[in-house]
Amino acid sequence: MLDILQKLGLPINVSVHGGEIDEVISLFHWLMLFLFIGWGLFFLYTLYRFSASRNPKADYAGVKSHVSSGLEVAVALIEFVILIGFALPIWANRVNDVPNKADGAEEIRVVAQQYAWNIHYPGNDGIFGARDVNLVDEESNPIGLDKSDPNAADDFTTINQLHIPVNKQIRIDLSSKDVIHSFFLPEFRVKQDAIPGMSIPLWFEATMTSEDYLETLVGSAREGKGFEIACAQLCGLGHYRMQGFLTVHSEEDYTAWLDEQAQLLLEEDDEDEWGDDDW
Amino acid sequence: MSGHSVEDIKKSVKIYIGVFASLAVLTVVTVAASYLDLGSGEAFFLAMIIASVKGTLVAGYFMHLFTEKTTILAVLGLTFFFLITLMFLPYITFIDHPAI
Amino acid sequence: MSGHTDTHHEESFWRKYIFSIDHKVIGIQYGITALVFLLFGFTLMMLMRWQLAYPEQPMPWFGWLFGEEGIMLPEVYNSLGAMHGTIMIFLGVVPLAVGAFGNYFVPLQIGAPDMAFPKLNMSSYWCYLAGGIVMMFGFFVPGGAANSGWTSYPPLSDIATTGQTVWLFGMVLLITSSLLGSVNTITTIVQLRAKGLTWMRLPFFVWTQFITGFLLLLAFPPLEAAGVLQLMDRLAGTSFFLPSGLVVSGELLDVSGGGSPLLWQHLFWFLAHPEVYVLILPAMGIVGEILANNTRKPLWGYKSIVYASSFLGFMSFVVWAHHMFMTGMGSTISAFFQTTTMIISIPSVVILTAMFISLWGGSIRYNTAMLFALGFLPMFGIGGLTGLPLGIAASDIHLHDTYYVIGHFHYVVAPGTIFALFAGIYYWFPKMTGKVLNERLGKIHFWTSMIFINGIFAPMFIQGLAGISRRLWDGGISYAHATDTFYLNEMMSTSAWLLGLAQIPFIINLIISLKSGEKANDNHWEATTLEWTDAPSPPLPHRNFEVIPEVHRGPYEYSVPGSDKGFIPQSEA
Amino acid sequence: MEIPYNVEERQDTGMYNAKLGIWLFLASEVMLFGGLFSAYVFLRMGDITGTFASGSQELNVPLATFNTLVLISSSVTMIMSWVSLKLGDIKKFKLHLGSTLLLAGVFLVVKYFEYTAKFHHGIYPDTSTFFAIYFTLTGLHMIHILGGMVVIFYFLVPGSKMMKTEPERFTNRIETVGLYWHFVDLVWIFLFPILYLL
Ligand code: HEA
Ligand code: HEA
Ligand code: CUA
Ligand SMILES: [Cu+2]
Repeated sequence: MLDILQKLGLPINVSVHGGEIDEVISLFHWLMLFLFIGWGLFFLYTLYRFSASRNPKADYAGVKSHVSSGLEVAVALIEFVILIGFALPIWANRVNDVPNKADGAEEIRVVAQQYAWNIHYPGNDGIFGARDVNLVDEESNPIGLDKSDPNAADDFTTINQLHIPVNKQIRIDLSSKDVIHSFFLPEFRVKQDAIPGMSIPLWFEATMTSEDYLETLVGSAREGKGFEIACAQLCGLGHYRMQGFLTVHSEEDYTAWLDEQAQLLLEEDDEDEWGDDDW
Repeated sequence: MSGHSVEDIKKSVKIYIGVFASLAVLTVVTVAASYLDLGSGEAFFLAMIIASVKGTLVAGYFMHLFTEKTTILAVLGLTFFFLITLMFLPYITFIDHPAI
Repeated sequence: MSGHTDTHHEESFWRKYIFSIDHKVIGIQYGITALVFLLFGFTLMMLMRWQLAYPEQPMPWFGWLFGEEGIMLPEVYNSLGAMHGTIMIFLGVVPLAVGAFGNYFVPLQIGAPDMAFPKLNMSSYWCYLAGGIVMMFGFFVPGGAANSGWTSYPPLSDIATTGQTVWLFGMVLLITSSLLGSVNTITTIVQLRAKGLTWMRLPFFVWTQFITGFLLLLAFPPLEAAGVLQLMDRLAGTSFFLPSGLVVSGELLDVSGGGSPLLWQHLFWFLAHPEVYVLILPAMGIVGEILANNTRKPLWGYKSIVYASSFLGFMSFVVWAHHMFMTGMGSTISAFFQTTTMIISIPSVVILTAMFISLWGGSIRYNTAMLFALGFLPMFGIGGLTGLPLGIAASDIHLHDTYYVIGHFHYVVAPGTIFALFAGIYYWFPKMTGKVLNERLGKIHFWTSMIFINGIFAPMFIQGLAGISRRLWDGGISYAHATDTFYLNEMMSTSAWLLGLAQIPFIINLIISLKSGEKANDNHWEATTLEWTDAPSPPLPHRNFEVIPEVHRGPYEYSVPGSDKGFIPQSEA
Repeated sequence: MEIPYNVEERQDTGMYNAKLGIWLFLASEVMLFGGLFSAYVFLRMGDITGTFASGSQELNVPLATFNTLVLISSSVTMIMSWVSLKLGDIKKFKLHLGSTLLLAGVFLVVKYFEYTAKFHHGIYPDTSTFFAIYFTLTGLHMIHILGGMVVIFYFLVPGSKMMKTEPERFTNRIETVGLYWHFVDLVWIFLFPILYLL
């Protein structure tokens, strides 16, 4: 079934937990297909067999057996087996077992806003600096990072560019500045609404770097187009273009990227000082 | 109306006056209770219990629910069930959030 | 009840057709208004589908209406989308299913001279019309009509343009109308059933209207409350749905804060989930009537479908948060809602199963009404089955807010409910007008609609699996994950326009049959229920029957062994 | 044609139409206020800054207690007016119904003073979520009172003709109006503690 669904359009899965989700989707589609074909055949047969011309006199009692009750019970049982055996544990794992730094997960914050994803990295110290809504400046400080907080000194933010290491648990704390958005990574089977006033954690682990993924696309229509962050919740007129990009690095590349960002931050600060002097 | 005879009605007038007196007393009790030094949870339950007693008196006697037809009671029972769901399920959903 | 033929003085045109208190006239008023709104809601979608098929290409002919250079602006797209949803549900399907069919046929099927409260009935229609007009007014205010989706999630809707306020006022009127209507329907069914018409002898259609009445009565008020709260937010500056510290386009929002966006979602879905069963139950009722009539045999398992429908109605109040799995729901409460969602699918399976089994042993007449009713079954089946993976939080992670959801519910509402409503129109038109709809045009209407409607909605599952989000102005063309399936949009849009064309035979049919159609006799389909057996076509104004009938048996006594006529009317002693 | 069971009760259900009708309507009203109460619970429990507790301190408990008693009394006069009608005592009926109307008026006047006092102190619905819900709930309740007053006035003056022409139907109508009125009272019984006392 998974093959069929993937032929139909389901993207391949590149996260550790995604397989379980695909399994539930497949199981349900088996059930659906089975019921649809079963009843469909019965339906077509009755339409043919019991048309007025073939069966001029209807039978008052009709079907007397109660096989159908058995069928109904069976459907209910299958649903509950999937529910209890798969669905509930998976969901519990999604929302209850969120790892943090102590568990070795990479912590990142994502702050959604109308038509962009602000990605907030804690920097070398691994601690997120304080934020204050009064400091928000769309140009220079979109998430209102409080630079006077020592923990904020090495924090850096990017817009629409999420970088993560492969084979490592990623924990993202998701929030929003204005309206509800929804953080969607189709290939990772990750989706979570970003709700203003709340910070909601989500987590996943990539099994493939962007590079490897791009390789699998060679020759397909999607060639050259890597992972993206989609917004799944209507958030205004720019909802359609609230597109972010996700790059999965190997461990080394990721460290290199982090260093590069730290370097950039230093240069920026320098520039600022220069600017101040000039003034 | 349901076939009250004149005597019945006269008797029920007495009940109405009694209910009125109880309601008045309970109102005073509620207010007094609010000055007690209770935790917010206890205060809430106490206030709700008194209000429910008052509500029951009004609904039961003034609105004749104690002697009403089962159809109406069934409708109200259903409504009450949904009311409880509406009041508390959103709240339970809210506290069951993994993150706040 | 009195045998007098003429107790009525001549009424003025206004009393008779405009401010009438006759349930039949009100039913027809509802019907016409709702059909016009349906057509309008569909037209909005046909316009939007241009943008989806050919993003950012100027639209021929009408383009200038929607933006410079004939390209529809994103805010216009959002407006049309929100209005399409609102119009289809609240101004189209519900008024047609409940206001028109319910109003017209419930009293007739239970042998009542009218609804229990005729004046209330009239005010319910006028509230509905007023609500509709207010909604339409939204298109003309600055910023256009409401553009936050039919779900109107705050904070977006709180900070949206004036159209949202108009939408809320419109909704308050529509809700009032529904409440008046449902009080009336329920009272009518409880109080005015003819002698001998016990609960288990009620036609299934009446049952579905009865349950629907309760859903409307008890689920709508919380949305009215929510609407009032949102109006307060928008007009009085409160922050019921706004938390503190919002920064909108760089500006700190100047409100007291302390509210919660999720509160709206709870109150909204508390209505909107039962609402979807409001859309489907009357449809099932209509299909049940037509199946029994055209298979010439009783509905199989009548009691079980009545119980199943009642259970469905009851359960529909406790599943609402399956629309909110992605709002950060904990494991305990999501387990509850997933379980109730799975439970609620069972009565639908029971009902559908009973309907399929009803076909067995029948002597099926393939008239247009029956074709639409038969079409309903697998279409609802597809829609219902695809609801299952959505009801499981784990699979909903991937499918939530994608076109899979759009596909799921359109299968239930469009080829589902709309087909059932078409079936109802073909079935009852002779009773309402005394004229029969043309079968040939009807069959053209059915087959073309059937083909094109699948052409629109089936590909949506594919796009949804691919992960294409809904409510995207450009149909998702810029997303990498849409690369492989975007091309389907063109075919879907073409199907939508062809579906529009396919409605022309229907409209023509309505007009010409009304004018010069074949005359219908009183019991055109040889049915057993009271509206056919005891009322003339069309029924008598202001009292429906010559004599209020008395009922002696169940609703579908077709092909009873030993009776030579082939069917026994409910009222036959 | 006359609609059956408008006046007399239907045998198997034991009700006349309007009786069931008004109860159904009240059921929907329960859900309407239920939605708002639900909002109250939801917001109050999520209220970290304590605006609910501090807000209710600002309200005038003695006035509200007085108003509670006024509404309870109006419920009693309402039921007494129906009783009088059943006993055929038209004079008393008018007296009682008139008092109900009067008491409702007193309620509104007191409420008016409460509102203006708040406005004077610069307290408006947008002051905090507590006052938002306070004004919304009491405002909606007042609209219900006003609606009830219109109907009561109607039966007191222009509608009372029916008393002579169709006495039984008139009694039914007063009963249904009474049910509505007691419901409004009932809502207040819950509003009072949750807004003023907690
Ligand atoms: C008439 C309307 C209608 C009906 C009847 C249903 C029925 C169901 N719906 Fe649907 N739903 C909607 C209208 C409807 N829905 C709408 C409008 C939305 C979107 C709102 C929005 O976000 O804008 C929605 C969204 C929606 C969601 C949220 C998705 C999301 O946003 O992520 C979910 C999740 O649980 C869901 C579940 C279900 C389920 C389990 C049923 C079940 O009741 C279905 C049970 C039926 C069956 C199980 C079929 C049984 C049939 C057979 C056994 C026979 C098969 C035979 C053949 C095919 C031949 N629906
Ligand atoms: C009852 C509900 C209903 C119905 C029937 C329909 C019917 C249709 N819908 Fe709609 N739709 C919604 C409810 C409905 N929809 C909702 C709630 C949304 C979500 C909105 C949101 O995002 O907020 C939505 C969204 C929606 C989208 C997604 C938009 C987006 O996410 O960006 C699309 C896309 O194709 C679509 C298409 C269609 C089409 C092609 C039909 C066709 O099937 C229409 C077919 C209609 C007819 C066949 C009626 C014909 C009428 C007549 C023939 C009348 C004759 C008239 C006279 C005689 C006077 N709908
Ligand atoms: Cu952000 Cu849609
Ligand atoms: Cu639902």
